[in-house]
Amino acid sequence: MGTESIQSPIVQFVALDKLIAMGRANSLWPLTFGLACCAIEMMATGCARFDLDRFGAGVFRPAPKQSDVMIVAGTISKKMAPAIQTLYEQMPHPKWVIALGNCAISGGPFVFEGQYGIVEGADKFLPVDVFIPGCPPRPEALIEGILELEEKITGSRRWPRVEAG
Amino acid sequence: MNILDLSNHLQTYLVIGAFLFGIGFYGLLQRQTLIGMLISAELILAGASVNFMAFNRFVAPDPTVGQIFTLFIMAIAAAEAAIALSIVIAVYRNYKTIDTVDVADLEG
Amino acid sequence: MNPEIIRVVGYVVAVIAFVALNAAMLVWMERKVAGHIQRRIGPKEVGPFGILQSFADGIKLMTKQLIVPEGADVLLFKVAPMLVMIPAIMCFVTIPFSEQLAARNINVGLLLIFAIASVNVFALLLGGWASNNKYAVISAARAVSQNVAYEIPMLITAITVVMFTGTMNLQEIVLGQAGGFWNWNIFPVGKNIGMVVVMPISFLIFFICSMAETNRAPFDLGEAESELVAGFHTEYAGMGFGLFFLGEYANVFIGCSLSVILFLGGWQGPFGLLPGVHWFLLKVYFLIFVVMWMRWTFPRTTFYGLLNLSWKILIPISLFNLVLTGAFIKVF
Amino acid sequence: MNPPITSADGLAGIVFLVMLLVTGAGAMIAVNAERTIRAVAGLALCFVGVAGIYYFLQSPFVALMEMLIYVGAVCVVLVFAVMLAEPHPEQQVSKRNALVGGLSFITAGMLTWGLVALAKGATWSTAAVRMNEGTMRDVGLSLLTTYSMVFELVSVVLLVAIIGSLVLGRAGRSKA
Amino acid sequence: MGGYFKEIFDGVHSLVTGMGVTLKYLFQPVVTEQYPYVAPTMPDRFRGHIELVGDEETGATKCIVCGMCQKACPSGCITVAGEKVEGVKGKVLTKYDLDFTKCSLCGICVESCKPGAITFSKEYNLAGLRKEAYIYDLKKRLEERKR
Amino acid sequence: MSEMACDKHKETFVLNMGPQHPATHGVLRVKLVMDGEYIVEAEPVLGYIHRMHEKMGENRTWAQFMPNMGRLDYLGALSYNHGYAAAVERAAGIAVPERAEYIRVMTVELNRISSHLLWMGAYLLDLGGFTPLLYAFDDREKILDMLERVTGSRLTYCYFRFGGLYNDVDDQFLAEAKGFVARLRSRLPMYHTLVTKNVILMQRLKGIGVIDADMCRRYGVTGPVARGSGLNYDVRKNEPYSVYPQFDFDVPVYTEGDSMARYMVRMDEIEQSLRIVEQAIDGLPDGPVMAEKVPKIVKPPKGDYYHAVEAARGSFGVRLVSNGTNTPYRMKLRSPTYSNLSLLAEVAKGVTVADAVAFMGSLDLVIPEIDR
Repeated sequence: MGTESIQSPIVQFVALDKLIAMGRANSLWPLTFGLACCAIEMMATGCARFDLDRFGAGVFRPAPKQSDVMIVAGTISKKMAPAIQTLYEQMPHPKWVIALGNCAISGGPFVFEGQYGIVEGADKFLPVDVFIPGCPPRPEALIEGILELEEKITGSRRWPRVEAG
Repeated sequence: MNILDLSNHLQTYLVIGAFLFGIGFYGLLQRQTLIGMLISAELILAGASVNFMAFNRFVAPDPTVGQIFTLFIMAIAAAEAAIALSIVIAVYRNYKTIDTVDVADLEG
Repeated sequence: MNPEIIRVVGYVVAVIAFVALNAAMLVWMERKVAGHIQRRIGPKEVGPFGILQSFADGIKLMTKQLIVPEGADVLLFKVAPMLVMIPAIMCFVTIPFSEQLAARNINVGLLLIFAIASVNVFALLLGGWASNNKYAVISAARAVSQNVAYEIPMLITAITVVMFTGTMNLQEIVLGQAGGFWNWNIFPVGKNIGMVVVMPISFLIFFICSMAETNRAPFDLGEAESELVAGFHTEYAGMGFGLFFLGEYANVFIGCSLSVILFLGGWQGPFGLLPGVHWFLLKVYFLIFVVMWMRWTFPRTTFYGLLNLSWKILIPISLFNLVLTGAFIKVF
Repeated sequence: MNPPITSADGLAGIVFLVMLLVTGAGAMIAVNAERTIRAVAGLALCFVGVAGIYYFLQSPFVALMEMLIYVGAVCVVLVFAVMLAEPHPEQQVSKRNALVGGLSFITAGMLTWGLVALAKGATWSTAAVRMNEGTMRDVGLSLLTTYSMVFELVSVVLLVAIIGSLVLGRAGRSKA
Repeated sequence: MGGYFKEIFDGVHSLVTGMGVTLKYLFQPVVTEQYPYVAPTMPDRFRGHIELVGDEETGATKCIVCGMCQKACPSGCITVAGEKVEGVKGKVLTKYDLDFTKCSLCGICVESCKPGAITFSKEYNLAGLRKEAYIYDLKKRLEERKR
Repeated sequence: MSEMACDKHKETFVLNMGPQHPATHGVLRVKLVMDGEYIVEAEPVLGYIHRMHEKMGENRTWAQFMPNMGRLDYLGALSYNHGYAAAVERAAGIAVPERAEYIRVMTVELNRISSHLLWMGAYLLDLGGFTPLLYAFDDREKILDMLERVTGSRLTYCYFRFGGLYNDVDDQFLAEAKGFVARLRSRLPMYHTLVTKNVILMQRLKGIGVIDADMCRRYGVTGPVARGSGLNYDVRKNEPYSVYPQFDFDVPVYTEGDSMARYMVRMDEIEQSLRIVEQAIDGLPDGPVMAEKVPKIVKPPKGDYYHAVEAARGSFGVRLVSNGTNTPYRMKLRSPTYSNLSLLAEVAKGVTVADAVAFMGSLDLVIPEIDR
C-alpha cells in the first residue's frame, strides 16, 4: 500500500530515507472529506480541544492533489464509491488511507441481509492502512490512528502509548 | 566587435528591432485568430519602440524624446489591448468564434 | 575571480536562502498564531515548539509525486509556479533591510517592485488556465481582476508618498524618515503638519491593497475553498503547490516591508534610537502578524464586495488623498 | 573595448545576450505557438526581454514601465480574452494554407533583411551635444513642458479607449 | 454623503472590535488536552465495545448463555454459544464473539442481559493496522484478564 | 469529477459542487450550470449517502431501530430519538413518567444548542472565517461532555427508550448544565461581536437567498428556515408534545427571509433553548425514568401513526404503519432538510457561486438525513 507502489531505488541512502520518512510522517495533510457522522468527530479532532495540528496533521486540504492521507469518515454508499476511488487516484504518491469508524471498516450497523446501498468496508476498493473502530470513534482514537500511521511510516513510535481504562 | 560588447552598438538594437518587426509582420499575415493578430501587432510596436529607444540612446541630442515616444506607444498599446479585448468578446458573443475566416461576413 | 561577481552571486544565494527560510518561518508563525487565536497549540511535536514543522512539510512536498493533469498545458503548468517564485525573489533585490544591507540600491526601486510584482498576476493566470480545471480558471480570473482593481489605489497611494518624499529610491525614502517616529511618514508631525491628515489614511489603503494584492484573507477569493476547492492551485501537487505557497509568503513579506519602508520608517528606530536591521524586521513581522490576525478573524468577502470596496471606497479616497497631498506640500 | 568575461562589463554582456535570446525566443513563440495561451506567454517573455534591452539603453524607467504595462496589463488582458473567447483548448482553429504561410514568411523575411541591411549599411552621426542625461527627472520635466501635448494625447487616447471598451462590452451584454 | 462615511466608519468599527475578540483569546490559555501525554478518563457510562464481566470472587463469567444479547443486537455482531456440561445448571459458555466493526454502541445488548454478564469497556482509543483485530473473542479476553 | 461539458451555443458551462466538496458538509452534489460567476440552474443530486434507513426499519424490531435514529441527523440525534420514541409510545399507548420527559426535553435542547453552535461554526467556515468554528466547538465540547456522562456517547446517541430513558441523570449533570447555561450566556455576546456584527458577514448574508413565506409553504419548509421567512411555525408550540407546554419560551421569527434572518433565528433559538434547559433543571420532578408497564417486546396495535417533533432543522415526523407484529410494516421518516433543500433550485437561480454557498449553508444541511 502507500509507498509500495513506488519502485525502490537501486542505491539506498538509509539516512536520507529516514529523514524523508520523518518528514512525511510529521506532515500528514488530510483531505477535507467527510461522509457521515464520523466527519463531525473528525472536525472535532481538528478543533481546539484535541488539536490535530500538534502533529502537523491539521492542514485539511480541500484538493486531493495536495493531501497525503484520506480519512474515510463514514458510510460509503455504492453511489459514492466511484467518487472516492477517483479522489484516491487523484492523490499523488505516497498516500495513505484511514478508515474512520465502523461504517468505513465494514459497513457497520448498516449491514443487513439484503442490503443494497452500501459498500461493506473501504478496504473493498482502497488499500486501507489504519482502521479506527467505533461508532463514531472518539477524537482520541483518530489521534491514535494518526500516530499509528506515523509509526507505520517511520517504523518507530515517538509518543507514549496510552492504555485505555 | 566583441560578442560581450554588443550592448554598446547601435546596430545590435536596430537588428533586434528589425527582427521583432519582421516576426510581427509574419505573424500578422499568417495568424488566423484575432488574438493572434493582436499579439503580432504588439510585436511590431515593440520593434518600433526598440528602434526609438536605440536612436534615443546613441544619436539623439535630447535623450528624453525617444523615451517619451516609447511611453506614448505603450499607452497606445494598452488602449489597443483594452479595445481589442472588448471587440474580441463582442465578436465571440455574436459569432461564437474568433477565427477570422468565420467572421468574414463582418464585411457585409 | 572578480569581487563584483562574488558579490552578485553572494547576494543571489543570500536572497534565495532568506526567501525560503523566511517562508518556512512564516508558515510556522501562521500556524502558531492561528492556533493560539483559536485556543489551541498548533504545531508542537516536530522540534522544539514545532519549529521544524515547515521543514517536515518541505521534505514531504519535495518528495511527493508530481502529477500533470490530463489535458493540461504541460509546459505552462510547470512554468507557472516558478513564475510566481522568480519575481518574488527579484523584488527582494531592492528592499533595503538597513542602510548597508541592500542587494542593490536602485533609483526607481519602488517602481521596480511594482513592475516585477505585476508578473505574479500573470503567473497565477497561466497556472490556473494551464491546469485545465474549471475551478482553477475561475479562481485565476478572480485573483487577477482583484489584483488589477487593487493595483490602482495602491499605485495612487504610493504616488502620494513619492510626492511627499520626492524620490522613488527606497533608501532615500527611509533616510528621509530619520530621527524618531514623529518623522515617519505615517504621522509626519515633524515634517509637514498637513500630511498628518493624509498619511494614516494612505497607510491604511496601502496596507489593505497590499493584502488584496497578495491574495490574503479576507481577500483570498482565489482560494475560496468552499466555492472553488483550492483555487488556482487545485491541480498542483508536491513542490508545485509548495512554490505557490512560498511565493505567497514571500509576497506577504514584500508587501509588509513596502508598507514599513514607505510609512513606518524602514530601519529607523523610534525615539531617535539607533537604526538597524532589527527595527526593520521587527516592524515587518509585526505587520505580518497583523495580516495573520486579520486572516483568522474575518470571513471572506465576496467578489462583488471586494470590487465595491476598491472602486467605491479606496479609489475615490486615494484620489482625494492625492489632491490633498499636492495641496499640503504647497501650503506647509 | 573588449571586456574579459569575468569582469562586471563582461557579465553585463552575458546578461545582454540572454536578454536578446529571450526577446527572440519569446517573439518566435508568440508567432508560432499552436495554442493561443502559449503565444501570449511568449509575448510576455518577449516583453521581459525588451524591458531588459531598454535597461541596457540606460532608461530603467521605460524598462520598468514596459514590464508594468505590457506584462502586468496587456498580457493579462490578452489571457482574459483567451479565457473568455476560447473555452475549448482542444479545438484548434483552421490553419491558413501553406501557400499563404510561405508567402508571408518570404515577405516578412525580405522586409527584415532589408531593414537589417539598411541598419548595417548606414552610418549614423552621433549628436555632438546632449541636452541632458535622460534620467527619470528629465523625462518627467520634458513630458510636462516641451512634450506636454503627448501627455494630453495619451490621456485622451486612454479615455477614449475606456469609453470605447465600455460601450463594446455593454453592447454584448445587452441580450442578457 | 454622511451615510457613506458612516457606513465606512461602522464597518471599520465592527472589524476592529472583532479583532479585539481574537486578540483577547490569543493571550488566553489554550484549551487543548494533549492526548498522548495526558490520558483522559472516560465517564462511568462511556460506551466502548462490550466486555464480559467476571464474577467478583471467582472471576468466572456470569453469562448463562441465554442468547438474549444476540437476539437483541440490531446489527448481529454478537455470537454466543454454550454447551451442556455434567453437573452444572444451565449451559456453559464456550464462545462469545463480538464483531466490533459492525457494532453501533446502542447498548441494547447490555440492557437485555438479565444476569449483568456484559458491560461496556472503556477502550476509547482503538486504532490498528488490521480490521480483524476488532473481532473480539470476549471469553478469551476475560480469561486473560483473570490471570 | 469535472468533465469539460459545455454548451457551445449558450455560453454556459457545468460546474460540479460535490459530492466531495468543502461547501457541502457531506456528500451532496449540486450540478451548477454557470454563466460566468452566475448560476443559471442548480440541481441537487441526492443519494450519495443513502443508507436504507426506512428499509432497515422494516427489517428490525421496534426497539432495534432505535440506534438508526442517532445516525440520521447526527448533529441533533436526541430530537430524532425523541421523535421515534414518542411515535412508538403513541402507537403502543405507553405513558412516560414526567421526570423522563423533563430529562428528554433538557437533553434535546442541549443537543439543539450543540447543533446550532456547530452550524454557526461550519457556516462561518463556508464563508471563509475559520476561528468562530473553533470557538463554537469549544462550547460544544462542554455539551458533549455532559451528554456523554449521561448517555455514554458523544454524537450518535441512543438514549431514549420506549417508555422512558436508558438511565437517569445525576446531580453532577444538573450542576454542569446550570454552569453551562451561565457560560454560554456570557459567551453569546462574544459571538455577536466577532461574527454577527462583522461588516463582511453582513454584506455576505443580508439580502442573500431571500425566501418568502409563500415559498416556504409551497415546499413544506419548516424549522429555522421557515421562521426566518416570517412563518411562525414551531412544532413545540403548534402541536405541543412532551412537556413543552409547561415551559415558557419564545419562538424567534424574522420576516426578512434572507440568510441573515435564518442566522439570527438560530442564534436566538440558542438563547431560548438555554431558557428551557434552565426551567427544566429547576422544575425537574422526582420519580422513575421508566414507565412501569412497558412490554418486553413492543407490539403496537394495527394502525397508522404519525408523530412530529421540532428537530434542530425543522419538523421531523415519523410515520409508522404497524400490522401488530414486532417489526414495523412500513416506516416513513419525514426529514426537514429534504424539504428545505428543495428550495435550492429556485433560489439559486441567478445568484453567484459565493452567494449560493452562503444560501446553502444557511439551510443547515445534514445530508444523511436527506438521503436517509
